[in-house]
Amino acid sequence: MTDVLTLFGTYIAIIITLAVYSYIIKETDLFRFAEYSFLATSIGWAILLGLDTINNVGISAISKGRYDYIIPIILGLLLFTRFSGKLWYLARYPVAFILGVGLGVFMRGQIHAMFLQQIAATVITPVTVDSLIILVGVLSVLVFFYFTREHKGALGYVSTLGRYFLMVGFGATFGNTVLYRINLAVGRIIFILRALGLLP
Amino acid sequence: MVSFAHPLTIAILALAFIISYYNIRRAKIGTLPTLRRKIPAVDAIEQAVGRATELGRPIIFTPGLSSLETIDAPQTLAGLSILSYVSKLAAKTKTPIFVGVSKATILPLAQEIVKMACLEAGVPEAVETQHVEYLSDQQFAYAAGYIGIMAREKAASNIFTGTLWAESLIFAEAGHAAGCFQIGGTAVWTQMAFIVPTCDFVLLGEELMAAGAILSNDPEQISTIVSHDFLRLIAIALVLIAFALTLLKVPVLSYINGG
Amino acid sequence: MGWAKKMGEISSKWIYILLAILLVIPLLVPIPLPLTPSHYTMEVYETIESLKPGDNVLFVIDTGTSGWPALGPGVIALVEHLFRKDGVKVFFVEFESTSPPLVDRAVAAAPSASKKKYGEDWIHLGFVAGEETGKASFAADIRKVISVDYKYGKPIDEYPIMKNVKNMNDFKLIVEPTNAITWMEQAIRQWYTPYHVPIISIPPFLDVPWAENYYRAGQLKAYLAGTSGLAEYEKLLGMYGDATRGLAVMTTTHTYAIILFVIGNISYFLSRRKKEVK
Amino acid sequence: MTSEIFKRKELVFALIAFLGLWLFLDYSVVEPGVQSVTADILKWATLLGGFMLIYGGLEALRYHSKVVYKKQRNWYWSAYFVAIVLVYVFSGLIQGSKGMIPQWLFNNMLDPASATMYSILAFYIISALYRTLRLRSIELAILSLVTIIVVAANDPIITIYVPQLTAVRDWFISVPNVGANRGFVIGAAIGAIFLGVRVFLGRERSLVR
Repeated sequence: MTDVLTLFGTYIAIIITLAVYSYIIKETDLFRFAEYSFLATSIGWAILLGLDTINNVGISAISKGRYDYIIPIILGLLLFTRFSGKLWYLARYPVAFILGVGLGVFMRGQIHAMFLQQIAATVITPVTVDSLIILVGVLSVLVFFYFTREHKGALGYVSTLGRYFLMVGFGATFGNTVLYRINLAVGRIIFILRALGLLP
Repeated sequence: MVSFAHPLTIAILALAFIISYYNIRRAKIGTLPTLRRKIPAVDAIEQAVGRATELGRPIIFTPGLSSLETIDAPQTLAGLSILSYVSKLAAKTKTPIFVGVSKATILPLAQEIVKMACLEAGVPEAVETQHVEYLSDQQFAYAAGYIGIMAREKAASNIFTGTLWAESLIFAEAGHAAGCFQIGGTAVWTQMAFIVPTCDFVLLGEELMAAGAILSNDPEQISTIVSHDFLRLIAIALVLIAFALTLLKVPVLSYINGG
Repeated sequence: MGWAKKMGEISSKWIYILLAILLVIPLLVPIPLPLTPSHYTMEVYETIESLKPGDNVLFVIDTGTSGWPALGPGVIALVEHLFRKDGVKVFFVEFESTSPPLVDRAVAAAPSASKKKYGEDWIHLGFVAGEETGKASFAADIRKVISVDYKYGKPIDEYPIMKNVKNMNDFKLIVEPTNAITWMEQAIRQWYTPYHVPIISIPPFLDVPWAENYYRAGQLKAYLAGTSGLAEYEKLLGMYGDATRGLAVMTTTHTYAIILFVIGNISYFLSRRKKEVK
Repeated sequence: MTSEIFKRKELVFALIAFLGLWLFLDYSVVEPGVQSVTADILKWATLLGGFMLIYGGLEALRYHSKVVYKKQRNWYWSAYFVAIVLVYVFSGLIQGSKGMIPQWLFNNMLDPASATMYSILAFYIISALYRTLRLRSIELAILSLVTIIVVAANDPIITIYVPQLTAVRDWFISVPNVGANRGFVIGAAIGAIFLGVRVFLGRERSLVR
């Protein structure tokens, strides 16, 4: 029984892969089948992961005697008051908890890693022509995003230089995106050829 | 090696609180400096609406993929401020607009903005010509829906400003192929690389939030941009100080790395 | 003289059909290509090569199913290399929701996995919700967010590998292949910056320019760059994986892209000059 | 009356500010007592992350069920959506998330769809490169030429005959690009810092519905 199911599964996988590619020609019902299959399974999988998380992180703590973990479970259940008409505002508290903790963790990282370390890293010794170009790039891009003063005269030149540095960054990204998207397509074509037995 | 990482991190946060509070108070008493740096894409919006009116074809707009309950909120907020401005301009000449929204949570907000904009423009009945539609939470279904409307309604101008990810390439390419007058805007680095060559005018990174602030002329949003500029000047100063210290052989990075 | 304009407006249909052909042919007719490992690849190789018995490595697969077609071969190569190192213990954990099943896929494809014993040489801890908060929580105290392993659902303390492994300080190296730079930034903010554990990564190729910034700043120890990076790593390990198989496709498709670029610009300049002449 | 207090947004922002600042200060105050409390707060947030996953799923289920109930446009696809989600969740509950049916759905529907979704952009990016990368202005010339240098350097055949190309690509990526990217990252960090500060001050009203 199982190998019929896996065979059927492989064909469904090939159909969905080709259905997604049909999007390029025209958005058809074939694409909608792949799109809604994707949407539904990703939601189904997310719900199962959510349940696993509550079980592994919450329930297991309570079973080990940590009864204070009943509080986050209640807080989590409050999230579903969004579906009720009267008590909808209670859902704000679990969202606030996630947001507050998330912002605290995110911001301490942003200040230390993305603000201080990135500034300090702009001037690594030894000072070479390249590191000077990086320094000029960082300064001119920072000036480019400065809004309180009109960009005229010297400020205008530095800002334009910043815009040219950005263009190099965008070019590097565009070129590497060509490489990445093509590789994603290659990976899927290898899957199809292998499923059809044309590749080992 | 003693580390100044943690005291500096707290100092920067405290500084940000002071700057933010100072500028919010200045916004209240009206002594806030205006954002004088010119943003070409902001002036181009009028051109985009004018072109659609001239050709008698609709404008198509989207505030991006994200909603307001995430870290991407500033981009979505800026996108909605730009929607309000576009809607007001279009209402004056009853030019039709099609607004595609990706998150159900901001659908009511977008509908509200359009209604208010038509009222403020003094043409309340223009609301009939401005359609706001929820496309899909899923990125590519949202993209398919959006370019579907663009083709069906033969849009003359395409404005897509807000959080954009891989689907922006599909908007930009479809709009460019359809000959639309395009204004794209996002703070997502990888997508800026695609809107620059495909759009007539672009809002890059912070320009998107600044445009949102200018167009909404909401003192709160403008005070935010002014606060950003304060810390940006401090960042420039810190870079120069770090550079000077490095020339004097002070290992700046190891002080910041926290031992 | 309309051909100059027409040259710049070939309809997308033909461009797509030719691209599809150029994508498939090199896979069926493999073209061997010379490969010289770049310094990026060698740094990743030497970092793993320098691991000693007893070192704990945290392997965080954040590629998701959407990044697997391009990054999968690299993940398999890194898993294979780690499994070749005796005494090195590998801990798999995921923060991206569709990644957990990819661990078994990678381990199954790594030949040296047969020499390794689950629960002693490697363990699959599974998914941690909360994204960046999950990463901070995991680093502070593993047992706060992981109670059972993903593979068998048994309490993790029943596995000998988990003895005296409590938090991020117990790890020597983090390997994080990812399909979005945001996941790598979270690792830098929550793991490298506070705990100074070095990170090596396979960034999605479109974010190589970002990874280079963090690499230059020392926040990222080393990373594999692009198809050639993955193919070079397979060659170093003597493997003929999908990255090497796919390298030939880069030849046809990228040459095609350059030709299109040249045609497009010739057409642009010719039709622009024609406008001035008129 | 008490329900009035809980309705006020100020209480919500106070909770956000307290938690945010606690997590922020914990980072620098290395106190065992503080550390273990923080580890619990972090764990509670991770646990709530699980509830968030479920809530997002139920929100989608509600939306599509409404579409089916009202027979709106494409209602039969929404019916298909609801059916697949229910099959996935209930089979997962019975057989465990690694049971036969959930694995089948993951391997044969979720994986192929998501793994293929981004690869269709290979076609769009090639036609975008052909149609839009024109040397129309200095800016577009810089962007286009750097793009083509990277594409050429990623092309194994070309690097056989022009080996220096990889060095040229690596220079563009590791010097001017790093300068631009670092300036952008520092700018983005500034934006993030003030977003957090405004939320803590309760000025970012839109963030809490």
